[in-house]
Amino acid sequence: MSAENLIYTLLSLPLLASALVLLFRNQPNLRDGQAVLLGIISAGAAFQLYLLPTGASLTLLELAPGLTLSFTPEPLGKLFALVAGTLWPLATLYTIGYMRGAKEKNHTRFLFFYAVAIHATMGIALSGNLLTLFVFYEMLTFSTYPLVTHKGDEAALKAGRVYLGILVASSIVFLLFGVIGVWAMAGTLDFVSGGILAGKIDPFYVPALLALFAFGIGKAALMPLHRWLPAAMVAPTPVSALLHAVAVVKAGVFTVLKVGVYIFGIDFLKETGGSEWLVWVASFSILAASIVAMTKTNLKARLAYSTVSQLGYIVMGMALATPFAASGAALHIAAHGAGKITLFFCAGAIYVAHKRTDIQDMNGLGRTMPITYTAFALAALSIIGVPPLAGAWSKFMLMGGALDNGYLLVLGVLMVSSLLNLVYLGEIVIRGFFANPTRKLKGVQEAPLTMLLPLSMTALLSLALFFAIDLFIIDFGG
Amino acid sequence: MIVMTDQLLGQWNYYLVIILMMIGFYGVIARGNMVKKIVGLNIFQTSVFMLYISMGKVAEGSAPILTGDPTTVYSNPLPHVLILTAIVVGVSTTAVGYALIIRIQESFGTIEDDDIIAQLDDEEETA
Amino acid sequence: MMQHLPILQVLLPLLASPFAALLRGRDVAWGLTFVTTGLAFLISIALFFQQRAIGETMIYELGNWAAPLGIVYVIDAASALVLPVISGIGFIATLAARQLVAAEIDARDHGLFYAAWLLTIAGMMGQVTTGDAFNIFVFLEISSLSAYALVAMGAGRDRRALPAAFNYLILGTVGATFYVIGLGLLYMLTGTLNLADLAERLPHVEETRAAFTAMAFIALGLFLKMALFPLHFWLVPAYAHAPSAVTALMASTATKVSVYVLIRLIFGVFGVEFPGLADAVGLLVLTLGIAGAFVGTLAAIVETDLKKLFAQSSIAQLGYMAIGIGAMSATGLAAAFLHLFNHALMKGALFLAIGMIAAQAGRATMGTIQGAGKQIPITMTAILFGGLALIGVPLTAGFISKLYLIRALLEQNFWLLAGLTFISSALALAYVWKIIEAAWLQPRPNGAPVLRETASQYIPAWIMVVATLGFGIYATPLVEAAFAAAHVFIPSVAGAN
Amino acid sequence: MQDDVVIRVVAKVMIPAVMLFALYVQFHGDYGPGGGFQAGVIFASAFVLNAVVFGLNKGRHVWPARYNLMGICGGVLIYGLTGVGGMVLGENFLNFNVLSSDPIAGQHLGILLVEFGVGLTVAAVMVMLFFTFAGRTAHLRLLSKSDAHERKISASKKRRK
Repeated sequence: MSAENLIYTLLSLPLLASALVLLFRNQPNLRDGQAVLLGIISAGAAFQLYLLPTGASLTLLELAPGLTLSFTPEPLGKLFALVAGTLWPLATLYTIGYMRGAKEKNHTRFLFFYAVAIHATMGIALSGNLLTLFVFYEMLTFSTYPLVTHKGDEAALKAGRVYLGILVASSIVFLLFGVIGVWAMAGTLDFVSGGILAGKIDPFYVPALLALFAFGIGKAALMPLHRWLPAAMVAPTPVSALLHAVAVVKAGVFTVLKVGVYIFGIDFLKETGGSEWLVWVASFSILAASIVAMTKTNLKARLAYSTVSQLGYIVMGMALATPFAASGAALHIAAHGAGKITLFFCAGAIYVAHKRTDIQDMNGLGRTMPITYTAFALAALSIIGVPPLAGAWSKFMLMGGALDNGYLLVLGVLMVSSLLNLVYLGEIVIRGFFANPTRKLKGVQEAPLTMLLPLSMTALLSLALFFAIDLFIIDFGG
Repeated sequence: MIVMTDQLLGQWNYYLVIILMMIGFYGVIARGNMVKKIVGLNIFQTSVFMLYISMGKVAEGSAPILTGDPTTVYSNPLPHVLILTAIVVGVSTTAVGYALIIRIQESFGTIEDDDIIAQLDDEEETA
Repeated sequence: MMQHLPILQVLLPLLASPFAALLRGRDVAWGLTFVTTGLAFLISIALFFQQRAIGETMIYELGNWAAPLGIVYVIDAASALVLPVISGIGFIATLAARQLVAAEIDARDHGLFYAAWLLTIAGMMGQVTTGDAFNIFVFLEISSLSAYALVAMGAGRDRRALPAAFNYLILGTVGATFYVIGLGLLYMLTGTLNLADLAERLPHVEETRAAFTAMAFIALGLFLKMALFPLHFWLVPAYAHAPSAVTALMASTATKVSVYVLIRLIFGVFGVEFPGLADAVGLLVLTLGIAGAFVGTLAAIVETDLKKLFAQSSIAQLGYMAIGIGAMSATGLAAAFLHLFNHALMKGALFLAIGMIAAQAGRATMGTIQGAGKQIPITMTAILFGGLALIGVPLTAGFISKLYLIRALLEQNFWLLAGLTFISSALALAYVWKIIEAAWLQPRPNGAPVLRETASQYIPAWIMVVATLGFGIYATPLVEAAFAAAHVFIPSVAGAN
Repeated sequence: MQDDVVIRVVAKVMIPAVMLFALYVQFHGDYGPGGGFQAGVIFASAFVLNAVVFGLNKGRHVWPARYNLMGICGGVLIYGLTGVGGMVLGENFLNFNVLSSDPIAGQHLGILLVEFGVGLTVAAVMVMLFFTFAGRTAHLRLLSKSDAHERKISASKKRRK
């Protein structure tokens, strides 16, 4: 297929899936089966697109003079599309297992918005200009809201309000401001290799404009705008997986990266030093979130703060303003995606099997649920950055980038953070395998196959990624 | 001095207009009684009518009816025509205003602003 | 016949009005109104395309009397853009009125109701079309007087409509009188009332204090009429207690026409170069606009009556239009025109949908719609989309207008103001989300009346929703038309699109 | 007032004269001062006088309520349709030149018709205003502020009970 057709396919498959979900709302197996099937097709399409050379472009329509909805897959976008496309069928399969296992209600509504969220993510990944990106960014926010509040009780509503409030407010107040600011100054919103702002803007304003984006993209969960992420933990676990690994936060950091690379331009950022402050904000975010994570005993809350911390890496990769670090950041999107989705899949599997969310109740669980816990351990190691797992590469490249630009202190930050990761993620693994159960684990067994299959596959993905790394390194040097 | 007196006295019509305008405007704003508000509104509008009418008057000019004599100086009829329209509008407004007042009296039993507000507040509380 | 379209636009509803008053049967009166507004809508669309095709101003001379002496009707890019808004909303609101009026107004008054309805529409059309400043006043009063009567007709169900209408009358008349005072001063200075002629002659006297005073009076009067903060207190009760159909019609059109007249007078007659205009009016309008945006939004957040809530939101949205005007640039004016157009669409959708609920339940409050998402999903979805458009979510019309509004501010380097505008529009999320949560996420309380919806009830609102989305997804022609309208008043500068 | 002979007799003489004068003002309007507005008001005043002197019921008898709306709407329509006449005959709205073969005569005819429409409407509006407000007196008690205050107190007392 040509690149244009692949773009159409990737954008329309999720929509088709959501339409079919509504159509087959009374035949659960058909409804769920088609979603997985379409997901697999889209993964294939995303892979094919990833291998095609860059350069295709597709303009869907013109919103207003000079403002188009257009899609231009470039390496970074293709990588993100691949991540989202691959994880979607796995997540859907897992969702089906979880929803049935945990006896949640309203499957149809859930699957519908799940697919719409994937559509929005694909739109973000392939967007050819800031406006398109913004449109799909907002669509992603609104389509995930019903997922976050899925339970519909007071706690879920409250979390939903925080979720929507922070994400929409930040995007309307700061991000849109930044977008229109860029439009007013550069006269265009297209993503161009090397950036569009060089020479169009007084270097004095670069840090301020970058701040509009860094904080406007609330989905990147840069502290102090991270509150929505732990709040959204009330949602069912597949949503957390979607939020953390596939769609929402990844879309956030992807946007940050894309703006840094294709709007500001790495060289322009380096010249003006406009992103220097962001390095330190990201460092703070990385360390502070890690420390908060250690204080949490709720498994999902701990994972949530771990995500906040890991997102800091990616933002930092952009802020370091070297091609090498940016490549590392891009790689980290994929590596962290594979790792974190595994962790959440495992958390959900534990919940379905054991109905517990607190880490202290999980002593000795590893011996009854060996597959889940092995996958968990693999993913945790990947996130910590231990070879031969994917996380090792991205962390290595970030450190290299920091050295390139002389940020020695950042090196220390990254090391301390790895250590903290080891502490708070390692604790779970150790409790699972070595601690004695505090209560009887009678009747607890592995989660159903529909859940085990995806989580072992994503765990293996982390492993595979380490060896196939050549394929996923994007060269921003040009 | 003479110039100033001339300016002051020569523009007496404007002073009259302004005084009337302020009296009327005060009535509209300060009075709680709706009939008095309408009266104020009428005075206010009348001041504008006078502004227009006095502007159309040309010194030594006669009524603008063609006499056939080319040397005759006429007053400008246009402001008068305009103000005729404005008067009609004013009368209509007054009529609508009074109609509303009657309906308000029928349903609230008062035409005082404060009393109506008090009644509505009571209603809100009981509701 | 084509050359008569400018006058037919106004004349048709004007002459249909006495017929409607004479027709006793309510369906006949409605039918006549429906046909008339439908024709008016077609005419305005024809005029729009005709004007776009010609590209220049079309002038219709009443009684073949040429401009300075006679009264002319002028169709330029600006009026051609605003006319379809009024007639379109008038048409859709009439479509909805059949049910709303039957539910809310005594059957004996239907003839008179539709007569006043048509007169309001005719008056608004007249204000937009006419090229004579005094004629604007006459049409202003025609539309206002019938609007007072329409608002008062809400008294059948809600007696608070009466004081609301009375206050509306008092303040409306004061505003109109201020306008006439300003006009009188202008006439004294220039000896003409024709807008084009005024614009030509004013530069000769622009240094005088009288000209400045005239501008102040005219602007003040129109601020009152367009409910610019802090002169907006008449608007909320008038909209909230009027019959639902009237609210839908007026919320989308009445204040917009005054915005248009303000633009026409301030930019078309005085011109941006008029000494003191940018400082006095521009700065004032900007400040009041942003203040109104905040006050209206905050008031809407705490409001529980839906009609009042959206009336408060109208104050905020008018603030945005004022900001566009206050930017004193072509982009700003275009943004004001865009928002005028788009806001009419979304408020029309919202008030039509809410009106249908109010007509059934007696009142539309947060309690009424609690859990209504399951009972009347189609109507509530219309409210959802209307609300999203108010926030300015992409792919809705509200996004487009906000885009250009901010761009206009940034072009003038009003960074702080742009930031404030963003904050106030983000606050809109709070009141919209309050409604969405109540409707979709909370259960319907026990014993609450069952709400129903039929196609004829939600179709009018949905026509507006579709338009809101349509102009959000494909806004290019609208944006071009808005810029053409803006360039009527501020000539195009190279490089601006 | 109905019992006052002087007033009754004077009114009986006056009313036809007032009406005649109104007609004069009406139809002389395009030559000298006068026209529809003034004539309409004068004409209406005859009916008002009639109602004032002989009572509302008798007044209603002479000018039934249904005439109001017909007069108002009819007048507007005469005005508007005269204007449309010019349009139908190929010129712009309100062009009276074409109403007759001679432009001057056409203008006379046009202005006569228009003024007649205005007069009719104004007369009907005036009479209607009078009857509308006068007819309400039975229900209307114009209250002083203290009076309203007393009512409020008694109302709140009732509520407390």
